[in-house]
Amino acid sequence: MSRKDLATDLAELEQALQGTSGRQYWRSLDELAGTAAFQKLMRREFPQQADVWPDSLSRRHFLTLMGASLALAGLSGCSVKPAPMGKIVPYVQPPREIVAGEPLFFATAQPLPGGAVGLLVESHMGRPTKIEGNPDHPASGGATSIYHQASILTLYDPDRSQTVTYQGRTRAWTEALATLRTGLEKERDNGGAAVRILSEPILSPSLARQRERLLKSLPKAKWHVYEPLLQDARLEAMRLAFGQNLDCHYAFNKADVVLSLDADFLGSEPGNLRWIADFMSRRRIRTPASDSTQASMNRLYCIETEVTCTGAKADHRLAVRVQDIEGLARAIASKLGVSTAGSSGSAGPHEKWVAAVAKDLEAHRGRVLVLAGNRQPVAVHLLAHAINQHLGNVGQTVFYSRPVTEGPSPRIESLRELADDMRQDRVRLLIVLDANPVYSAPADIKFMDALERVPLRVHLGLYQDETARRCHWHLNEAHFLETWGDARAFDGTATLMQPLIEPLYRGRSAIELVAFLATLQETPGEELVRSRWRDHWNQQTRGPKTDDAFDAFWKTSLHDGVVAGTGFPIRNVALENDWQRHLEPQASASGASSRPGDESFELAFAPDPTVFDGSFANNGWLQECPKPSTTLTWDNAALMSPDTARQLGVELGEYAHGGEHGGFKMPVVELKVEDRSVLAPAWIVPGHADHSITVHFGYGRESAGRVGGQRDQKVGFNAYAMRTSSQPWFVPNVRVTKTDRTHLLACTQQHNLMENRDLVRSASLEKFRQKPDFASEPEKQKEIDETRRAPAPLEFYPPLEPPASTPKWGMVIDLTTCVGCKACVVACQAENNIPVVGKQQVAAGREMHWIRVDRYVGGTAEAPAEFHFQPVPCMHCERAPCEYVCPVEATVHSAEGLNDMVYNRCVGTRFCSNNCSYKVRRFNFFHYADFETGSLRLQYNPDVTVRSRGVMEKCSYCVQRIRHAQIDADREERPIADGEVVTACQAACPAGAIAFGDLSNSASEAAKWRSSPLNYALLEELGTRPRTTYLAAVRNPNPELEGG
Amino acid sequence: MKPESNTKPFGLMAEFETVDALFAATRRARLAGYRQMDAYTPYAVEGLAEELGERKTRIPMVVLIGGLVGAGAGFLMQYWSMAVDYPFNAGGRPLNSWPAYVPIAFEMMILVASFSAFLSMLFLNDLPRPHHPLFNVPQFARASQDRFFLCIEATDPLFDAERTLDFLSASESHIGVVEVPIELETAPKEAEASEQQPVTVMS
Amino acid sequence: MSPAASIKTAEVRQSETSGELRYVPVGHTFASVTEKIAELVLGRATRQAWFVVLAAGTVLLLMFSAVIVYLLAKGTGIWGINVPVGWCFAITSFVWWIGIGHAGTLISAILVLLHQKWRTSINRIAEAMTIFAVMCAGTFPLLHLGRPWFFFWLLPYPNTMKLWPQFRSALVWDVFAVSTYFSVSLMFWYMGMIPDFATLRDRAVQRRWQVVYGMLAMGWRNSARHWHRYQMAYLLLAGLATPLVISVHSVVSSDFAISLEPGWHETVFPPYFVAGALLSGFAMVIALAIPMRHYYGIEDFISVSHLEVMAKILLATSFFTSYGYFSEQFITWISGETYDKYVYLNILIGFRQYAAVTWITLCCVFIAPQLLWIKRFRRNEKVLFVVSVLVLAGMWMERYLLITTSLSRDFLPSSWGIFQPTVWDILTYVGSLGLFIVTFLLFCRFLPMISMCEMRGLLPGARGHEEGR
Amino acid sequence: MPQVFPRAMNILSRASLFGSLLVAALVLWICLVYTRSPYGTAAGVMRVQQVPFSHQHHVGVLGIDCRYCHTTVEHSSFAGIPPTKTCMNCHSQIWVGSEMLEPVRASYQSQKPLQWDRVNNLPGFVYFDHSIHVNKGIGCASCHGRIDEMPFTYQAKSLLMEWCLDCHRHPEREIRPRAEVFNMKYQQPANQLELGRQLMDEYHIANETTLTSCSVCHR
Repeated sequence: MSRKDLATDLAELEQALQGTSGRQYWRSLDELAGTAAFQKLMRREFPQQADVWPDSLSRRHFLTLMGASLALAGLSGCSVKPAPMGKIVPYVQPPREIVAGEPLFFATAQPLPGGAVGLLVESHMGRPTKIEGNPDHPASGGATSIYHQASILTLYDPDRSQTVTYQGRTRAWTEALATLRTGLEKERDNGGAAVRILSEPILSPSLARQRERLLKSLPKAKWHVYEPLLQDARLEAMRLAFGQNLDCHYAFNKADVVLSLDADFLGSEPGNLRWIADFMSRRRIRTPASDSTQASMNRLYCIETEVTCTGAKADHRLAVRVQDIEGLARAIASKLGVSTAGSSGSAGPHEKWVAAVAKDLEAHRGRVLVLAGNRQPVAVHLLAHAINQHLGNVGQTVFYSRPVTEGPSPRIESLRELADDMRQDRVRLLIVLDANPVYSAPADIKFMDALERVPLRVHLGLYQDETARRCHWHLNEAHFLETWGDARAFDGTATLMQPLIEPLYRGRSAIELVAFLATLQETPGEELVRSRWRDHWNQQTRGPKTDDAFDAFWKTSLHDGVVAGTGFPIRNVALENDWQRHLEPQASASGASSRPGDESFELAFAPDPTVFDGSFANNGWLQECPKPSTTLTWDNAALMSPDTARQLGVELGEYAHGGEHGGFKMPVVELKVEDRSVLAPAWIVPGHADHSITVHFGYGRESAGRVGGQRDQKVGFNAYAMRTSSQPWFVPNVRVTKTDRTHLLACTQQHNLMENRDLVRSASLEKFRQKPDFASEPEKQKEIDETRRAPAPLEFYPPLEPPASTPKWGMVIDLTTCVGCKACVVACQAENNIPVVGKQQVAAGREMHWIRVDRYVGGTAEAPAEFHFQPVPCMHCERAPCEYVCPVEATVHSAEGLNDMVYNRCVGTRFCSNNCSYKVRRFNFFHYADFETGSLRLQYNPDVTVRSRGVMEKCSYCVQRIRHAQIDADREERPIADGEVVTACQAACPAGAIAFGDLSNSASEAAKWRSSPLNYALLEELGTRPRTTYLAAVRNPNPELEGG
Repeated sequence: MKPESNTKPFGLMAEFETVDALFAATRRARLAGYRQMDAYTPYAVEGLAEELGERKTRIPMVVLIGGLVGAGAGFLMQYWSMAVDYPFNAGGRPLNSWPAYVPIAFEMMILVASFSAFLSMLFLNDLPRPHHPLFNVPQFARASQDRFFLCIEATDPLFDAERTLDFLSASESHIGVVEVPIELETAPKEAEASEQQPVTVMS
Repeated sequence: MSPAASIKTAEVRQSETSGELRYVPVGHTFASVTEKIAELVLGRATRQAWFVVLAAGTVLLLMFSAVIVYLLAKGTGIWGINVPVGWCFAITSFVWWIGIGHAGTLISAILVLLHQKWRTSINRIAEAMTIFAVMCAGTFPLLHLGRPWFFFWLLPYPNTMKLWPQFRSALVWDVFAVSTYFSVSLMFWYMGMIPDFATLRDRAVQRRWQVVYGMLAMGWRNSARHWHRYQMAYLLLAGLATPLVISVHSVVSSDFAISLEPGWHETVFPPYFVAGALLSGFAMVIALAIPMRHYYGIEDFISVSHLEVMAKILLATSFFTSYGYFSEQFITWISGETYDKYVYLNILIGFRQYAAVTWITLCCVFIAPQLLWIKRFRRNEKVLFVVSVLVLAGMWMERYLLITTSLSRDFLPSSWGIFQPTVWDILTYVGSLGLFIVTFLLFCRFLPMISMCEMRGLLPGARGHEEGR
Repeated sequence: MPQVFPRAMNILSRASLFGSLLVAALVLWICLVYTRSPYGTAAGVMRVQQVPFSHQHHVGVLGIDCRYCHTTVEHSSFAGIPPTKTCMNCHSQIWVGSEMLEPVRASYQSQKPLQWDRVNNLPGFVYFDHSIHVNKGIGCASCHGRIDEMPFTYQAKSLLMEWCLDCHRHPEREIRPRAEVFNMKYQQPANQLELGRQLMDEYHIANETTLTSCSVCHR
């Protein structure tokens, strides 16, 4: 696309958009959706490939200052002076709250499986650009996961469905609603017996209420709920154990010993933020060297199959097949004296381990926590409940409350029932809300065939996904940042969701649609939500029920992002007396023959660590975010242990351009179960359980979009195709054969070992108590040696002292608490306009992330003893090797000790990157930044230059945030307060593992951490004097198992 | 017969076959008191210049000065721009990281010195001078190939058309003596014709 | 005389003659020397072979320009470079070309100071080679920039940003070193040719050649007084060029030596780079001289004895260079530096491609020259040619290794990666050969490839008077 | 025949030898001058806007304060361009008929904003913040010139980096009391440097090293 016609496009677009103001403008964007220029802009290839000339550092112009208008300033960046003279277009009527050039924050929440998480959304001139966690929200506490960070990109995703379609042809909402009306009116007389609604679990009270209204108006209609990550076992166990459907809550901050039975509660799953925070609150070691003996930590035992973040952080990790975990659970239970009717399980080779764990659990009665993972059969869940009750944890560390989801609980039966009804033509009208069963339903349900038989099928969703394509009508849904709504957090706390922006494509929310189905007339979302909460308020409030009073309540709720007092009360429940009855081995959903020493291969399923169940498949940030334990990007794979790989004859294939920092052509294995089979590239994961092969859901999409895969160019393979409702999470006895095909897998770090370099320094709690400064010891020793050799300090140059009276910015990262969830990586990408480069470029070793999470394996790759995560941003060295080799002063030190990178001065010699000992610098080998895709440009952070081709870039400590805080402080003539500057990575981190601040202020958090005995600098011996330092990792292993 | 030249000639020039003959003639002319003269040889002949009374050249001094100026300027340029004009903290190095400035100072020294060597050579030799009376003499073409010439210039106080002619003609084993006209009065074409037979005087 | 005859006589006489005389073309007079060399330029209808090679070179050159256009259009991403390996073929070729240039300056400058008569036959060729090699070298640092159109930011000029180059960076040193090196070599080369231009001017028949060479000769008239100053200036230039040539490759080596990278941060680099440079340079001279002497029938000027003495230097420099490798390894192993040790281990038995290249390099640079211990081989053109080509290839690979191995295996295993060339990497390098071939052929055709005036000075009888005294 | 050139060539050849050097120098010099000239910087170039708005009239004659229209200048990076409404505050009463103001009324009725050509513009990688400058005693006139004397607004200064640096290196030369910031007619006192230094302490203005750090303006 040459520069010229791009320019004309934009001009055209500009024309069409003139005369719009404030949020209104977005609506006109929607009307525009038809025009050729806009189509062209939206259809641009993506992720961007190298483009010829545009050296457009100045695209930001369009973003700032232009306010409401789309006045696109000239395309040439730092090429010619004078800077291109664009148009400047003021408002006609100034909007109340917006101050041009200053960002605003709005509270809202993102509903995701596991409960909504409260967010604060940064908005520039009516454009949401960045998402932060809401500190006041129980599920967030200020933190966010990769999914929340990335949702902003989904909002602007050019692949989002932009119009209503009927059999693929564009239609208007009015037509769609008319069809629905007639359809429903026909059904009304027989109570809607032939009407079916399929939705995901309902987190929204307002939606729940609309559902009730609908079912009132159509009493015979059925509402089905389905979620791909089936929890039948958990729910069934609840029913059997307590005779009712409950949610289980864990107080990790109160637990001294945690036993996880295949539960990845520290993983990057959306609901985990609070758990991570609570768990890590017990692992922070801030005691000074003097009273290091007082230091205490909780202890984590983990039995799992694949290497998850939880397993990586565990003090003791046992890697066994999913099907074998039940046996171990039974063994532990029986050791604890919990009756394990049926088989008492057998620890097999892990006798000692089991005994030690049981002893430890016993020892900490009441301060113990046992949880079972989704994938585990009913029996394991039952045992977990039982042990918790037996050890008196209930009420201490474990609590029960009514389930957060309203309406029917998501059971696979519900979906099967729907499928059967459809097959027997009992369904004449099906409305799918936001779900995508055609892609994700278990194979044995054959949902697609059944679906074809329904005469009128309507789908509401963000994308023209697999299900949408097989429905007559597709209604484009509004993104959660575009609509009014509400959602409950895991503990029931409700949050009001407010639109940050007019719907880009005039989408509607599920609430609005269901309300229409119920009443056959349109009601704006805001009204629906307000009325729901008005009633709630009417019940709650003691005072006068005036509108003003409600408005006040409404405003505070909106502002705080939580509706006060909506958390669920704790329920005191006890196990049913006959619960053991259900422990019969066959009762377990698996039907796994967990005989010890059984060598057959097992196929285990898991949600993908980055694209989750597939609903995020079209998100470039998530696709390119390296998966925590494998660092794979843009693909899922058949994960297996080195041992298993050897058995299958799998080994690393020919390397791609980047070598281990790029990718390999891996052999493809065929996985066969009964008549189902799938081809999957193999990937070797040190620490994975032997004889088990893990595959992740979420890939192999047929119509996700240009990023997530389309029929002609799929990304990864579809693991759902191997899944049945009877064996939803693991399949024993799968046939695995290596084919002679190969597939390129792009990874960012294949080298697992530290090669005897103390990069990640770690020790047991015991050792810390004896020798608190074990981490900084090597340097101390070195210094002693050197001074012995040469009394004078080994300096050639006299040091250059920075000017006083300026802050000394620095960062400290706590390796004990970092769980490697990658939230920092995506947050940084969102904050700093970091481009997505695509699989091929990642394979060439050119990914652009400013902060990466290194992953090391202690011991050997065959038998890993420990796993380490080490986030590595720019070190901002005081003796930066990159600076003195730059020939043009494109990277120099600022007075506050920032390692400034001046993009517009950079000529791209790459010497700085070569000489960077930490290899944190990233180079724009091509024109990566996407200036062409109109909608994506709206997401760019106006305070950060968008880098063009041929310049180096790297972590800037979020200098734009520093400056903003500094200017505010200067205006008020006061020093910057500690915590006033929060970097993007720090803000996102759920574990609170990052501290940033002024080191010259000894009161600042960062300074405090830095003075900890655990503090050490990476590669300190090089004399680079990093401003970013680490707190060594401390683990709390059970002495009985040490060396065992 | 004698050459009739209306204008004073540039000088008289004798042609030799061997370098020895040239040496001999030069020494003789010098003893005879001639100073304004020059020898022309197809390659650098050691000692000849001394015979002609050349003393040491000033080139080495010029080069030395050039070198010092170059080095000094080079270093000052770096010091000024790094430490004075826009001081930056680059990698914590001091503003005057003199060791890092040595290479460029050195290169600048070489550069300026070399140019001064070359240019001073041209200047002192009063080159470029594509046009010169000597080139009016056809045989002179061989000065750049295989013949040796000695030219006594008219500017020499002792110079006298006849006596000098005789003097040169007397030098042993010379091939001939020609008068070097300052200007060709005729266009090259005819001139070629007229000057086919050099004026030689038998002794 | 016919080439065949001349070479025979040359061979015969050389075996008899001894001392410096053996490098003097036999049976030549001032006239014959002048005629033979001048006629290569003025007379002598160019033969077909010249055109064929020129055509080939031109094709490469055109390809080179095509590659450059594509490079500018797309970005350096078309090469195989990445993070961690940010430099590879471009910088490798740069170092290699610069190195080749060095032999020229060495022969013309250092050997002058050492009064080595034999240089006279080859110094012009060597100097020309220097100029063109440096030209080739110069293109790469420009091309490897991410934004080449801002290259002038590396030069100190009063710009509107009030910014100057960052003089602590070895890259800026490079800019000064290479440009100085180029201009000084050019001047040296041109100055050496002035008297020969005069000869050509005086021998040329057609007016246009008279004018061209006349302008170039600047009116040189072989005055003894001029010669006197000329000699002095020439000597001084030689004296300046000698430290220059050593400084240039030392500066180039500091692109790596001043860095922190294991395997780059080495004090041995400067001398060892210079040695390597001379090695590759001499290899190139030999590789050029052997075909030329036959093609132009100048076996009597560039005699086998000339080749032999160059062969000896080749052998010697090969030892210097290899000593560099061994001392590197040795120092590393006794230093016990974790990172260095790993890099060098990696070089020897390393990851995928590297070890292989290392051993091939050693064979080319160290083993192959060992043949030259034997006189028979030193005097055997075919052997010499093969050896020098091997050395050239070897030196290229050596630079390649040196640059990639360190980068791909530095401090943090997490960011270890490797380099794999793309087709564009290769085309860019091969294209630069085209530039060299074309320029060099034009030189052979239009400029005197052997210094006539100096050659005359060597002839018996040239210093007759001294015997006379 | 060795004599190839006429005598004139002697002069010519020397002239060309040294002339070439001169020409090169000249070319460089011209480039440097050009980039600093209005051709390069667009300084002093008047712009004809769709509405011939005269700062001279509004500020100079009527004495309207800058902040009446540029409302956000004191607390935002962006000074703010007045919305049509601001114009209409007055022009719904006065000059209601003038067709100079036709576009304004049109905009107000049709809700289509006015479009102004940018006058002062910085390249995209420069982050200028009005609020901090105004709050630290840099007068509008220091950068925008005597707006109150501009019938047609133009860019008063070169806006080149060297120009920015001049002030960032020596703020004392430009700083004035906060009260005078919006005063167009303010004259620097004789003891400006003294006063400047004094104000720098008073307003806690950072030292030169800090003010000339790259990331102060480039991010």
